[in-house]
Amino acid sequence: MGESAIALQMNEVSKQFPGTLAVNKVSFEVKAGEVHALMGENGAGKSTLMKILAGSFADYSGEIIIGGKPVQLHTPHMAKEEGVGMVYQELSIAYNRSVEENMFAGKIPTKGLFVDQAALRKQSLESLAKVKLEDKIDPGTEMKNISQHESQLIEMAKVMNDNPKILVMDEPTSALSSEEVQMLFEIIREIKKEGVAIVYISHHLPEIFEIADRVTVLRDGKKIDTCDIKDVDNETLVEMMIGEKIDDFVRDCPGADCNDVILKVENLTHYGFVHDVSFELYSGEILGVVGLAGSGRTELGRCLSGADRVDYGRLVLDDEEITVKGMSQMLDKGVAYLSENRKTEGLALRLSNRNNILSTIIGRLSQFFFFRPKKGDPILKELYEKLTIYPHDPEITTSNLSGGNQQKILLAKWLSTKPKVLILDEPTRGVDVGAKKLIHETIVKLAEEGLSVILLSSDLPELVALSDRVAVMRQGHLIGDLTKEDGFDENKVLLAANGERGVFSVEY
Amino acid sequence: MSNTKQDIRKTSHNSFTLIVNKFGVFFMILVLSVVGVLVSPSFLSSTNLLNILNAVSYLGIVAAGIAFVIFCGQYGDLSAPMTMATTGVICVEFMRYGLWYGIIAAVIAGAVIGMINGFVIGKLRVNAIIWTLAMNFILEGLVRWSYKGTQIYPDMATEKTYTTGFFLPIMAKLDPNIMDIDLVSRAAAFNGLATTYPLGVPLVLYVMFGVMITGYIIMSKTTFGNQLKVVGSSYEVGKMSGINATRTVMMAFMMSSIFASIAGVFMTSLNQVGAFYIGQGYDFQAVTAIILGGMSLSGGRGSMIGVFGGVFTLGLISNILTLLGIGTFTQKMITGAIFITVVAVNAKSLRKLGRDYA
Amino acid sequence: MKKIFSLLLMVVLVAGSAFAAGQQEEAAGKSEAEAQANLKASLAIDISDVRGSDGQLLLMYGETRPVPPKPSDAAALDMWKLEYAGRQTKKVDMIPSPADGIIGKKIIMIMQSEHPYWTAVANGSRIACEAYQAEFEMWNPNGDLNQQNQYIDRAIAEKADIVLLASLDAKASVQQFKKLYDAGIPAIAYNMIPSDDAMRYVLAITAPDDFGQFKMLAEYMASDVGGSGGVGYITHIPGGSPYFARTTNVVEYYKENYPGMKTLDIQSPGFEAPKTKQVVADWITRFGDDLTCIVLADDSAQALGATQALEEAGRSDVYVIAAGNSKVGMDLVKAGKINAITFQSAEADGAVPIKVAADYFNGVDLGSNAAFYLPQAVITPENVDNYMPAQW
Amino acid sequence: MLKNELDKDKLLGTLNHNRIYVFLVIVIILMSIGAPGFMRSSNVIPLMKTSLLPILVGIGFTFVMIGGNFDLSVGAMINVGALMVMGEFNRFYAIFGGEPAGAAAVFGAWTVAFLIALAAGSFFGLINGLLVAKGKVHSFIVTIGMLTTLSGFVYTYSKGNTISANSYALVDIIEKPLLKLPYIEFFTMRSLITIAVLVIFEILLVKTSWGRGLFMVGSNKEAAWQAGIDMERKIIWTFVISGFTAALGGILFATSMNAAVPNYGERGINPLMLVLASTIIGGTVMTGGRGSVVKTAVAVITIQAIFNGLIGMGLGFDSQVLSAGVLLGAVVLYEAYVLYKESLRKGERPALLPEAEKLKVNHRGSKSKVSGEQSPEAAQGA
Repeated sequence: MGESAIALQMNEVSKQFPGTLAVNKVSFEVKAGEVHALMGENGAGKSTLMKILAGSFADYSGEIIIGGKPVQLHTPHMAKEEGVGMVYQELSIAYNRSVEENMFAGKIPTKGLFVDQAALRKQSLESLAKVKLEDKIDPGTEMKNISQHESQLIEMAKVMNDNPKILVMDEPTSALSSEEVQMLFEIIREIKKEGVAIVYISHHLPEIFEIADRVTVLRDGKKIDTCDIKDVDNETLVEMMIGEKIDDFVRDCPGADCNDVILKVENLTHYGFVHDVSFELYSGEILGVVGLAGSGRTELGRCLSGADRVDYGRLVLDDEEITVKGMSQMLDKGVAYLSENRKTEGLALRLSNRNNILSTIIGRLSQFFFFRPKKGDPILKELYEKLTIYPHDPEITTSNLSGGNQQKILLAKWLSTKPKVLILDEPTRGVDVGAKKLIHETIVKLAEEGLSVILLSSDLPELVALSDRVAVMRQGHLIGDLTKEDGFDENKVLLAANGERGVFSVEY
Repeated sequence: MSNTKQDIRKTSHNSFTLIVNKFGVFFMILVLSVVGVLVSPSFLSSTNLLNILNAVSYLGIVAAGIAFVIFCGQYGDLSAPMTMATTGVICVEFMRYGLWYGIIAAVIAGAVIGMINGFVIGKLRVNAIIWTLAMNFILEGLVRWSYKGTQIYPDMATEKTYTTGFFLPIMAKLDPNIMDIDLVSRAAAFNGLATTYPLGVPLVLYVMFGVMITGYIIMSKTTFGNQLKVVGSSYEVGKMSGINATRTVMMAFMMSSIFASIAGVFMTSLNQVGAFYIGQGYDFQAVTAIILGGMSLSGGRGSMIGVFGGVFTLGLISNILTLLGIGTFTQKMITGAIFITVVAVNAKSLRKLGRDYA
Repeated sequence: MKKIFSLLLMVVLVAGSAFAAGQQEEAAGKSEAEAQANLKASLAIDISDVRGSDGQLLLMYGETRPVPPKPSDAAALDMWKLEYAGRQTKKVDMIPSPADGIIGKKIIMIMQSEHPYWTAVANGSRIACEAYQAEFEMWNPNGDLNQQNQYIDRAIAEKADIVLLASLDAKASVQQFKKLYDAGIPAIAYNMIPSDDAMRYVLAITAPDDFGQFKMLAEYMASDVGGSGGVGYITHIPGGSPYFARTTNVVEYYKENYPGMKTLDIQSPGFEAPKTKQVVADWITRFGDDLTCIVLADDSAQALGATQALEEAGRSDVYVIAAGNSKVGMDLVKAGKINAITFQSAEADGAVPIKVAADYFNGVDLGSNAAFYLPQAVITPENVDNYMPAQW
Repeated sequence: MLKNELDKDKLLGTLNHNRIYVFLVIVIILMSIGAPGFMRSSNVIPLMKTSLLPILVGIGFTFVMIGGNFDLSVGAMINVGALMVMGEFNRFYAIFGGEPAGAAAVFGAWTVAFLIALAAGSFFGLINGLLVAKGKVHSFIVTIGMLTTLSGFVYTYSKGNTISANSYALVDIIEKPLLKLPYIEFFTMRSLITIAVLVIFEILLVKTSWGRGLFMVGSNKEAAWQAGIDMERKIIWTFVISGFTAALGGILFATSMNAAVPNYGERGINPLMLVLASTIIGGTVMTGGRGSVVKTAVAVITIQAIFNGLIGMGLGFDSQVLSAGVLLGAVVLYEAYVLYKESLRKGERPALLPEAEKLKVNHRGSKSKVSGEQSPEAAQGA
C-alpha cells in the first residue's frame, strides 16, 4: 500500500472533567489503512480521547484534522459526517427494538415519506454479511434476544454502515472467546484493506502485536510516545504504560500465618451463573480470581456476599456454618463485597462522602432506632487517614471527587464494616495511577493485618502482583488454582483463563 | 480549558447561586414577605400569619408524608386522596367506641394501604405513579361501593347506616347494642378535633408541626431515615450496601399513608362527614409544595424543613393574592407559573453547580 | 400484520354473534282498550300526600314568580335569560302525549354526579316511581359530560318513553335536548335549568328556583342587618347557573334594592373547607370590621370553613347565609353559626319530575312554558327543627 | 402453526404485545353475556362516540410516553382547545360580519378559531417540551405545573362561563351521521377526523424514520444520541403533538355540543387518568421505547366497553372505578413481575442452563435422599 495519507490528526487536544484533566494536550495521528493501537492503563485517557473523536463532548479544546481539513466534532452526528465510526466498549443498544432498527438508527431508508421496509431489510442483510451474521440472525429480531458476542458484531456492522474513514474500536475483544477474536481480526483485516484507518484500543498485549501496525501509549492523560509495533516489545510497552515498575507492589511473602481457614466454600451454586464452586480462603490471604468476562467471576462475588441468591452449597465462615440469606446478614457476619460498578451499585454520587462511607453501618451506629452520626467520626477519621482521601472533608458531595478518590471512598465504605473477608471486584477500574498504587498498598496492608481478600480483577498485572494464589474460573466453574509455588505470571494466568491449554490437573 | 489543576471541582461557582440553591424556598418566602408587607399593613400581624399556617396545615400533614416517598426516589403517591377519604370513613366507623379507637383504626388502615403500595413498588419496582393511581381507583371503588353513594355522619345512627360501610355491618353483627351508643357526644368529640383551640391556636396546627417535626426526626435522625437517604438516591446502591431496600421503600410509603390518614381524620372532622370526595387534589398540591421546598424527584435530597417552606410558600402566595383581591383562578394561574419558573431556575442552577437535574 | 388481522377477525366474529344475539327486540304495542284501562288506573294513583325522609311533603310546587320584561342591556339580558330560561321561549311543537297512563312507562333519569345530594334525589324519584308503577332507570355520568352524552344516545337507543335530564351544563344541553327531541323522546329538565335555547326542546322544567330562593334569602339578610354592610361572596363553580343564582343574582339584587350592601370580594375556592377558611381569614385581615356579611354557595364544606375562620377571629358579628339544606348546614343553623339557609328538598328534586311525567302521560295539559319550582323557604334557627332530619 | 419451541415463544410474545386485542375480545364476550343488547348498534355507537375524545388525547399521550415522559397537563389542554375554539369563533364571527355575512363568515371564523385553538394547545405543549428537553426538569413536575397554570388560565379566559358558539352551523355537520345505517351511523365528521388523525399518527410512529427514531430515543437515549438522532428536538415534538391532539380532542368535543365548559374533567374519572390508564393497558411501556397509538385507542374502547357493560348490568359508578383500578393494577403488576423475573435471570449463561437442570435434579435428589432416609424412620415411629 506504500506510504499512505494521514487520515486523522489531533493537535494538542485536551478535555477537562470535573476533578481531572482527562486528556492533556495529546497530539496523535493515524494513517489510512493502518491499525493504530492505543494503549494505556485504566484511566490513562484513551477512552476519553476516542470519545472526543466520536463527538461525545462539545467542550474539548485543541484541533482535529480529518483528511487534511480541520473539523469540529461536537456531536456524534458531526463526527459521523466527518467519517468517524466508533464501536464502544459498553454497547449502546436499544434492547426493545429490532436488529435492523438498531443498525440503521438515525438513517433508516425511506421511500417518499415512509420507511422503506424492504430496503431496510436488504441493507441490514448486506450489512450483517460484512460481519458474517447474515445466516444466523433475522434482522427483525428484537435486540434483547441477541447474544452479547453477536451484539458486538452487530454494533460493528452498524458502524460500518456509515463507511467510516476512521474506525475506532474500544476494547472490542473483552467479551469474546479466542475463536471469536480471530473472526473479528479477519474482519478488521478486510476493513483495513479498504483503506480505513483503524484505532484499536486494548490492553491485551498479544492482540496488539498480532493486529496493530503502530502503537501510541497514553499515561495520565498525556501522550508518552508513538512507535512502530516492530520497534517495541512487551516490556517496553508495559513500562511506557505504567511508568514505574509494577514490582513495587509485589508481595514476596504470602504470609507465614496463612494457615487457618477463614472461609470454606463447598459446592456453591447459583443455577445458570456459578456451579459447584469449592475453595478455601486463609486468613490474611489475597486470593485472586481470574476469568474472562462471563466466566462467573463477578457472580461468585455476589453470591458470597449475599447479593445474589445461593441455590445450593455450604459456606463455613470462621467455623460457623452460614446459610446465605441476604447482604445485610453477610455483612454482619463479616463478608463485604465491593461492586465493579461504582456509579450504579457502589456509590450514591449525589450524597456526601460521609453518607456514602457510613451507609453500610447505619444500623451499627444506631441506638434505639436513632442514627448517631457522631459515632462514625472516629471511623471516618481513621479511614480518611488510612486511604489518604483528598480533600479531607467528608461533607463534600461524592460526585465532585475524582475517580480515584471516589474509588477510595468506595473502599472506605466497605472497610468501615470491619470485614473478615473482603471481596474486591475490579477495585482499580477507572482510577489514576497514584490512586491505584495507594489502593494496592492498602490491600496489601490489610492482608498483612489479617484480612482475607478475594480479588476479582481483569487487570492481570494487578492480579498477579497482589495475589498469593490465583483461582481460575471458566464457564461458571472454578477449575483450579495457581499458587505462588507453581509460579504464575500474567501469561500463564491469561492462558489458564482462556482455557487454551490444559494446565490444570483439576477436572470438572 | 486552560485550567489544568487536577483538583476537585470548586464546590461553588457563585456564592449567590449557592445560597439561592440552598435556601431556595426560604429566599422566596423572604421576597414574598416583603411583597406582603407592601400589600397590606396587617400582613405581618400574628393573626394573619397564623391564618396562613392554618390554611395549609392539612396540606402540610399530607406533604410531610408524601415527602418520604419523593425522598425515596419515587415520583409521588397519587393514592393519598383516597387514603385520606378511606381512613376518614374508617375513623368515623370506629369512633363509635371512642375517639382513640377511631384514630388508631384510621392509622392502621393507612399503614396497611401504605404497606401494599410499598411492597409492590419496593419489591417489583413498579412505577409509583401508575401503581398508586391504580390503588386510588381501587380505593375509590371500594369506598363508593360500600357506602352506596351516601356519606357517613359521625352523629347519625340509623338502621341504614349500619348496613353500609367497611366495618359497620360487621360491628353491628358482633355488637347488637351498637345502636345504643350515645353517638352525639362521641361525634362532638370527633368533630371537635378540627375545632379545638388549645391556647388559641387550632389543634390541627399543632398536629401539623408535630407531624413535621416527627417527620424531620424520622427523616434525618433515625436509622430508617438515613437508610432511606441512601436507597432514595440510588436503589441499587442501597441494596448493594446491605440495606433492605424493599423494606425501606415500603416504610416510606407507609409513612406517606399514615400521615395521609392523620390528615384524613382531621379533614373528615373538619367536614363533619366521612365521604369519598375528601382529600381530592391533595396529591398534586403536595408534590408542588414538596418540589418547591427543594426536594428533587431523583430522591435523597432535601429535607422536611424545605417541605415546610414549600407548604408555607403556597399559603403565602394565596394569602397575598387574596389580600390583593385577585380571584381564585388567576391565583391558580400565577401559582402554577411561579412553580414552573422556580423549578426551571432551580434545575438550571443545579446544573450550573454540576449536579444532576431535579 | 397477519396476526393483527386474525385478531381483528376474531373481534368481528365475536361482535357479529353478539350482535345477532342482541337483535331480538320485544314487539310492543297495546290495544286502544288496554290504553284506556291503563290511563284509568294511572289517574287513580295519587301521591300528593307522600312525604320525604325529612317529613316534608314530596310534591309541593312552589308558586312561579312573574316574569319581568326582557331587558335591553346585553349583560342584563344574559342574566334574564338564565333566570327566566324557558319561561317565554318560543318552543318547537312538543311531542304530543300518548295519554295512555304512566303505569309501565319506561322513565330514564340521567343525573349529574355521584354525590350524597344525588343519592337523595334518586331516592325521591324512586319513591315516586314505585308509587306510579313505572319502569325506572337511573344513570349517573359522575360529572363527565362525555359520559352524559353517551347516556343520551343510549336512552334514545333503548327507546325510553321519557327522559329526565339534569344536564351538566346549561349551554351544552342544547344539543342534548335537541337530540332527544329529534328522536321523538319527550324530555323534562330537572334540577338544572338549561339555557334558553335548550328550552325550546324541553317539555317542562322542574327545579329549585335558585334565583328566587336567593332573592328571598338576600332580602331576609338585608332586612336583618339593616340594609347596609360589606358582603363577601364565596361562589359555586364559576360558569354554572348556581354561580349566577347564588352570587351574581344577589349582587344585582343588592345593587338594585339595597345600595348599602357593598360587594367586598368574590372568591371561588371550590367546595373545600380549608380553602374557604383561608379565604375568609384573609378577608378578615383585609377588610377588618368592614366585613359584615358572607354569602355562601354551599352550606357544608364552605360553611364549615367560613364559620371556623369567623370563630377563630372571634367575629360572631358577621352575618352568614348559604344555599341549603344539608345536614351539616342545618346543624350549623341550629348552632347559630349560620344565620339562614335556603330550603331545597333533594327528594322533591327527584320526585317532582316524575309527577310531571305522570301528568304528561295521563294527558294533563302542562302548559306551553311549564316550570315547576320546588317549594321555597328560608331556614332559620327558629324553624330549623321542622326540616330535620336532613335528607343528605 | 407451532413449528417448534422458538415459534411458541414468539407466539406468546406476540400475544403479550397484542394483549389488548385479547382483552377487548374477552370484554365483548363477557359483556354480551352479562348485558343483553350490548353489541346492538344502538349501544355500540354511543360507546364509540364516548371513546373519541380519550382516543385523540391518548395519541399525544402515547407519543410522550414512548419518549419516556409523562404529560399530566392533557386534561387541562382539552379545556384550552375547547374554550379557545368557541371563544375565538365568537370573536372572529363578529369581526367577519356575524350572521348577516352568512356562510363565508361562519366558515372563515371556524377556520381561524380551529387554527388558533390548535396553535394554543401546541404552544403550551411546546413550553412543556422546552422545559423538559432543554430545561432538564422532570416531565412529571413540569406538567403538574402546567396543569395548575392552565386550569387557572381556562377559567380566566372564559371568566368561568361555558362558552357556546353563536352559530349552530358546524355542529350539524360535525355530528351528523354520513349514512343512516346500523353501526355505520357511527361515521360522522367527528369520528372520521379522529380516525384520520389516529391513522396519520400511527403511520408517523411506525412507518416513518422520525417515528423509528422516537422509539430509539425512548428505548435507549444514549444509543439514539450516538446515532446522531436529535433527542431534544424529538422530545419537544412529542409534547407539541400531545398538546395538539389534546386540544384537537377538546375542539371536536366542544363543537359536537356547541359548548365548551371550563371545568371539564374535574370530576369523575378525569380524562387524564383514563388516558393514562389506557396507555398503560394498551401496552405502552412506562420507561419509553414501546407503544402504539392504535393499541392505546383499543384500550380506550375496552375500558369504555367495560364501563358501558357494567351499567348495562345495572352496576353503578363504584364498579366502574373499581374495575379500572383492578385492570390497571393487574397489567402493571404483570409487567413488573415479568421484568422482575427477567432481572433475576439477567446475565444468566445459556450454555450453563442444561447443566443447571442436571444439577437441580442432583441437588434435589440429594435432598430427597436425606428425607428418604428419614421417612422409613418416621414410618417406623408411626
